[in-house]
Amino acid sequence: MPLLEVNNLGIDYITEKGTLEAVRDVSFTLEKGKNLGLVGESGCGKTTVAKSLMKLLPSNGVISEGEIIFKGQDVVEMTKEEVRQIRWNDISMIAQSAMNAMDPVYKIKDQIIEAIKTHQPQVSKTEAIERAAKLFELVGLERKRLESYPHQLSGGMKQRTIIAMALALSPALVIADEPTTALDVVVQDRILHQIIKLQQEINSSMVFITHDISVVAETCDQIIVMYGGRIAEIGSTRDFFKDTHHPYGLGLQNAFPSIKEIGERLISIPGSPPNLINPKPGCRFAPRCPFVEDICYAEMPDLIEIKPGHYSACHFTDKIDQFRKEAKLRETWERVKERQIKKQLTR
Amino acid sequence: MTEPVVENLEEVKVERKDVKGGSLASTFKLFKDVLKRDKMAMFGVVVLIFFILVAAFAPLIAPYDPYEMNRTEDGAIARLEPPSAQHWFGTTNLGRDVFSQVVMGSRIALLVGFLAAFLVTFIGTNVGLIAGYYGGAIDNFLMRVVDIMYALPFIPFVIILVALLDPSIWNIILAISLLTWRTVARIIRSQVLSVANRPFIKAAKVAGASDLRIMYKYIAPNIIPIALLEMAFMVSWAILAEASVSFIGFGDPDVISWGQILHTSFLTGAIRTAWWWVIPPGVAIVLVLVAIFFTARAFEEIVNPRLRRR
Amino acid sequence: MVKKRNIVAVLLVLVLGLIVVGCGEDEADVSVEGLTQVPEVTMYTTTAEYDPVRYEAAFMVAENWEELGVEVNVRPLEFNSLIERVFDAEEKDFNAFILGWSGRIERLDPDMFLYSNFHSSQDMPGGNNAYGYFSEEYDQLAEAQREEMEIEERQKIVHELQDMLAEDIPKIALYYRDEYQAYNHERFDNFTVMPGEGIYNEWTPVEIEPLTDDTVLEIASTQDLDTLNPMTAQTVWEWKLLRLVYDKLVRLSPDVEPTPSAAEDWEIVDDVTVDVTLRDGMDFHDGEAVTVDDVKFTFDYMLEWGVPYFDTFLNPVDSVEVVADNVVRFNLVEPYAPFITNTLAQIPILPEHIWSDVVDGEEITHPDEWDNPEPIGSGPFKFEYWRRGEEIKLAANEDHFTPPKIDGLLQVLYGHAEGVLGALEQGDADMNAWRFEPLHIEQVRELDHLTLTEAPDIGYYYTGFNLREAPFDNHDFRKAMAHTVDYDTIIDALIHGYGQAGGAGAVLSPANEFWANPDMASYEFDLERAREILEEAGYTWDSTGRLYLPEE
Amino acid sequence: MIKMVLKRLGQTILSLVVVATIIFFMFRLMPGDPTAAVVDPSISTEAREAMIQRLGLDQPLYQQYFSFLSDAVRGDLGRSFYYRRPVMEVIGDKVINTLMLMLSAMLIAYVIGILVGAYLAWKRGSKKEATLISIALTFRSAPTFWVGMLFIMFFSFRLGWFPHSGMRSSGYEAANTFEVFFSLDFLRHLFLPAVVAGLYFLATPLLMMRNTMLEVLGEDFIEMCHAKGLKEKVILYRHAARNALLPVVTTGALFLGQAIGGQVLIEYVFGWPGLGTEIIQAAQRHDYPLAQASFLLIALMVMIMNFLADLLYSYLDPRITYK
Repeated sequence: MPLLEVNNLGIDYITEKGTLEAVRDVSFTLEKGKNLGLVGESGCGKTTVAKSLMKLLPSNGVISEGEIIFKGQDVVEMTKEEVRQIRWNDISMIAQSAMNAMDPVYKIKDQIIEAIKTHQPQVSKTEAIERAAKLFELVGLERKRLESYPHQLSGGMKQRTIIAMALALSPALVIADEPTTALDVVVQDRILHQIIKLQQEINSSMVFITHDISVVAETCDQIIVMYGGRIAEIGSTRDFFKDTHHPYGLGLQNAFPSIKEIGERLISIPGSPPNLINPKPGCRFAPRCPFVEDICYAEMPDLIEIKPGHYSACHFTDKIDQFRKEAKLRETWERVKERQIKKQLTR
Repeated sequence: MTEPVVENLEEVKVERKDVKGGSLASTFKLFKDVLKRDKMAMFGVVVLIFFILVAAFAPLIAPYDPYEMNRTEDGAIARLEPPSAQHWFGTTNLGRDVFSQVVMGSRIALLVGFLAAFLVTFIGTNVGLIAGYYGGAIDNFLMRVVDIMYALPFIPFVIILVALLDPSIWNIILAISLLTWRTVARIIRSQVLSVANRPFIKAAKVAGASDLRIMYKYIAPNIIPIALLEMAFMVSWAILAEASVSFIGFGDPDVISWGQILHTSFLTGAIRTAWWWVIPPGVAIVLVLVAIFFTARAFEEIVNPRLRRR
Repeated sequence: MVKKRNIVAVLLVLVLGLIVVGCGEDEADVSVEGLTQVPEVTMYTTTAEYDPVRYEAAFMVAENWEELGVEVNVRPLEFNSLIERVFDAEEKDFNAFILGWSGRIERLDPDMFLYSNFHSSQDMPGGNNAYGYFSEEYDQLAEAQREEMEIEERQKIVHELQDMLAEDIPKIALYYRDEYQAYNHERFDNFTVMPGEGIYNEWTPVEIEPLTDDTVLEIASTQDLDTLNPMTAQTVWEWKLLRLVYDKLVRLSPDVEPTPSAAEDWEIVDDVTVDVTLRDGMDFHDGEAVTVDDVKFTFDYMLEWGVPYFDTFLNPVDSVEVVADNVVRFNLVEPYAPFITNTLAQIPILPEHIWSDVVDGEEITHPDEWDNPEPIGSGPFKFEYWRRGEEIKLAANEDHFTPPKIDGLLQVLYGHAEGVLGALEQGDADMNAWRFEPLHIEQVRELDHLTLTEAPDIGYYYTGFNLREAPFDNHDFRKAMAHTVDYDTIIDALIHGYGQAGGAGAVLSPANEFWANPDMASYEFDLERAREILEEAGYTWDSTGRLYLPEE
Repeated sequence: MIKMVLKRLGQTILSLVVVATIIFFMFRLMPGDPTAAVVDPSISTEAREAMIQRLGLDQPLYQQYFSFLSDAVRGDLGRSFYYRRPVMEVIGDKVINTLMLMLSAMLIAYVIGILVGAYLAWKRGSKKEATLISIALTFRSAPTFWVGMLFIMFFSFRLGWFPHSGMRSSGYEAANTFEVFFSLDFLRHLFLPAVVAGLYFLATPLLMMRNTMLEVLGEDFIEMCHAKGLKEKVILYRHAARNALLPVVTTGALFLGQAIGGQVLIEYVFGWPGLGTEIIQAAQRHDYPLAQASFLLIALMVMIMNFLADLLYSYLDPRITYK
């Protein structure tokens, strides 16, 4: 059975202005040792889904429906104590802002030991230090760095420390929440490869959260593209890059240059992510989709199977080849912008 | 000395860089809707207005002359009578009406409170403005002076000052203003620092505006709300200070203040027998201070959104 | 938006303007042209902590003076600085003050209140004539009364002196206050009550018997001693204890008869010589024998260095000589009727072997700068320790000729009268050192383990004037002020009826029947009469009611 | 670290000198006779002349100032008028009494304040939070002396549990200072004033702690702690409270300068023979040398406490290295 199986997961945030439907009908499975990429613009619910796996939602976040079967157990039904036990032991997280992900007043060594001894109290202090030291070598940090305080490390070093800590208990699943966004490109590349190497070392599976599809291309087997809290497209990395069947997918690939189109101005998707407080019916991407028809505003598209393992939530997956050609042209997206402005004026 | 993040009781509020100033009118509009939402603030404002009215019309409200030695029907001095119809808060050991004394006492409390607070805020704001705007040597010097001020313990300093200058209300106000501007100066300074390097200030400087114009025309309005907030806290501090100084016998003998009432009641042993002579003045002080505090806190939520109810 | 702000600004300016105009100078008042205002009167009084009655009395009197148009600044002062400002300071910077003379038994003799208070020689710093009262006629009569050995004759002079004071009014007695005290009869018995001193007199500590195995008498007091040095002690607080540590030749018995103490006997050889035979076998607390040389040394030493507080009783002494190994002779300058009761009963016997080298031993310029940390006397009690601001302990001197029955005496200080009552109520203290506040008397009545004692007051509470400068230098002004004391309200409100009204110029309490002059001139409380006197004397008022001095 | 300590020590000494200077001139520039501030006006004229000579009060002011400072360093702050003894002899042992009361009060305030503050931040929005905060606030707004009077009224006179004034029952026998301060009798006397002072100080650390806790709980490393699967209590106290402690300590010290005022009042109400009572009586007696010395000692105590708080702060927060 798969390591992780999520079935029509729904998550809401209760805010002063009303309930925000952050995530709706998200289902996917993740095999042991495999990597899954969760891609989408900020506010599309990817981080919310990732955090819900460990029930790390903020106080006003609530899992309204669905189930998360992890190693055969539904995390949603778990008690606080059961969830606490699987955290870091079975699922660990590499936070995006490594800058202050560590307690400033304790040494790095103590914070790693704390993680280890919380779940494996029988491990002695010296043994835990040895394991931390070994992890530091894996991530390319000198042993004496264990003695320093978080503020004495550079950004890259902190990120590697977090990675080391995340792997301290060789968890079955590691969630990497935009692990390299805060770093510069050069360091970014090295850190990514290190994460993948280490992941294979301890044979854990990985959920990669990013808005940068090029990162996912190199690291993940399967991709989920999310938009407006729903799955827009799900499929293997190859399927997505070679044969995306969703207008949003096409738009995304325009926004990220490949070697071939050097020098041309990038074509971006006009408009901004939808407001998820009592959202309008129909496809969430409709207002920004160049190939929108009336039905798109009326009905919410289901996930249509393109081929085994590759699904896309669009009424017109059959016209995808025509869409693919038009999506390359700048005018297609200009038309979307004019439409949006006209819509704004009439209101 | 590290720059502490917050100040004394006022440290209940946490000053942050991203505080927005905003003109006076908009601040008060915001203040009104905070009141609607925050029950405590509403209570604070109501009690505060009540006391201001009592102080304003004290002579009309007080049924008796506070010094008059009232007598019972059979002509004896109405000594230490418990609260009754004629004397709502009972009488003192000399037959004086406690209720009238407490009512008259409200005048001094609010007078000292507002006057001292105004003086303190005036000095503090200006020092803060100058230190924050000019920076460099001036700022350093002023802040060192403020550090020294913090080394002077307040009540002992007031005791010495009043002992030297003989007790009178004006000496107490002088003593309070001499010492407590330090808190206001520090808060205003950090606020000015955050406002001073905003683009529109740089633009004014480039446009050739004089320092004074920039300080008082551009920066000042932005810090008025914070200054008013500080003034609120200073009012409660001044009232507490006056009551304390009068309680230890350094109050102005020919004036009635809550501290004086408690001073006399303490000396004549009222705490054994005449609870009605001890409780009301204390409750009055607490009510005013708590009222000011809640009003100021509500006001603060506009001025310092960081603390808005999360 | 902008308009609203301007309106507010204009309004503010208007309001400020009004205030400024309001308190401007009013137009010149024709009737007082060229006259000077009566200068502002500074009146010192005790703090409320020390004596709430005198504190309130000051404000009551001041209120009446202000009604007559006199500006009064009432300044409460801590007791010791008040004593220093009134008696010790060279320039007297007050116009009036409120103090009291405690009724010590020796003061039944009128010499203290008549001579030491008003004789012009007593005007030096530390002297009791703080008023600056100088009258040739009064001085002669005052000297005559102290020399008049014939009792009826002396009484006539004493009455005449009181009439003069009632006429000149250098001071006004406000009230006499009965001495209410209490003791715990379950723990000690056989207390003596003496007029003026109540139960805290020289005899009580010596005569009381302990009823329980706790044999230390604990006294609760509100005022600490100022010093242990008998040469500088000048208030009742020091003497109530020092007279137990230092013995005196004579002590006054409860019914005011001089009884032998350190002196076995005395013989009045003639008007100006008195021979005193010293009791033998007496030792100081450090074991040294008490000899006639100590007695002679004490008087010579005090006469040489001068002790303002005893000056009145010492200046009649011309010389002291040892005439036999246990007899010492006092030669007086002129006959001094109360010599036995005033001088011999008050001057403490100092150990010569200690005091003789005090000045150079302690490199001080005057003996009164020595704080005498371990006082050595020959009295019934020995000094044990003094924790300043907390308590003072004396131990019984077994080999004294009248050894006390208790083992020791502990006087404990409480912050205020409230603390004293609390201590008595909870059984911490066995008696109070000073009289009760009127309020507490009723409460003590209900406590069944305490016995309330009452004694008439020989002293008095008064407001004294400074006759050296305006406005009290003017006799008419003082005559008018004599009508401004509302005696009834003071007695009724302030001391709850536990006392009697005073009188302008009165110095001897009615309790002192023999010497007090029953038909002195009396001035009843009448502000209108006071206004008439001022008017007749040429004083005028301006439109606001402020009083102006008559033309020179 | 030592460099930092020396630097802070230097600053403390500097402030002390400046405060001493302020006080020196305050007394000398007062209206009336300047020597009255040093020599007792009531002693006889020749004695006064001799004393003025001996103390060099006829010299120019700056010379007097320097001799004042050099004497002060040697602990000689002049003679008290009232006690006629060197001032340090009079109030030397009073410092301990004040310290004992203040430290126990601060202990009560900070222990309760921090624990309850942390708890409140954790239980945000609950009804308990509102009531606890308003209680702390009322105690902060209530004048200490009034609360003291109420406590005496109730606990001492009505219930008779505690003595109403003084530091020890009279006539105590104490072999050494240790026995004086740690006898049951002393603790019974200490209890009420310490609790009243504690309640007065309570609001500051409590509200401070709650606010900084709210901020800290929003930090990323707290979410990380949750992710690491640490127990609630561990996160609350070992991580959140530990970080929130830092500003509480600093402002605690700063707040001390004002809190000591409350302390002076409590000593007056409870008749506690400390510096507070001494300075009040000295001022009432116009005993200027004693008032001046008591003030300087109080100021010195405040500065030492500030200095210790800074040390504590740098110990608590490794980021502070005072480069």
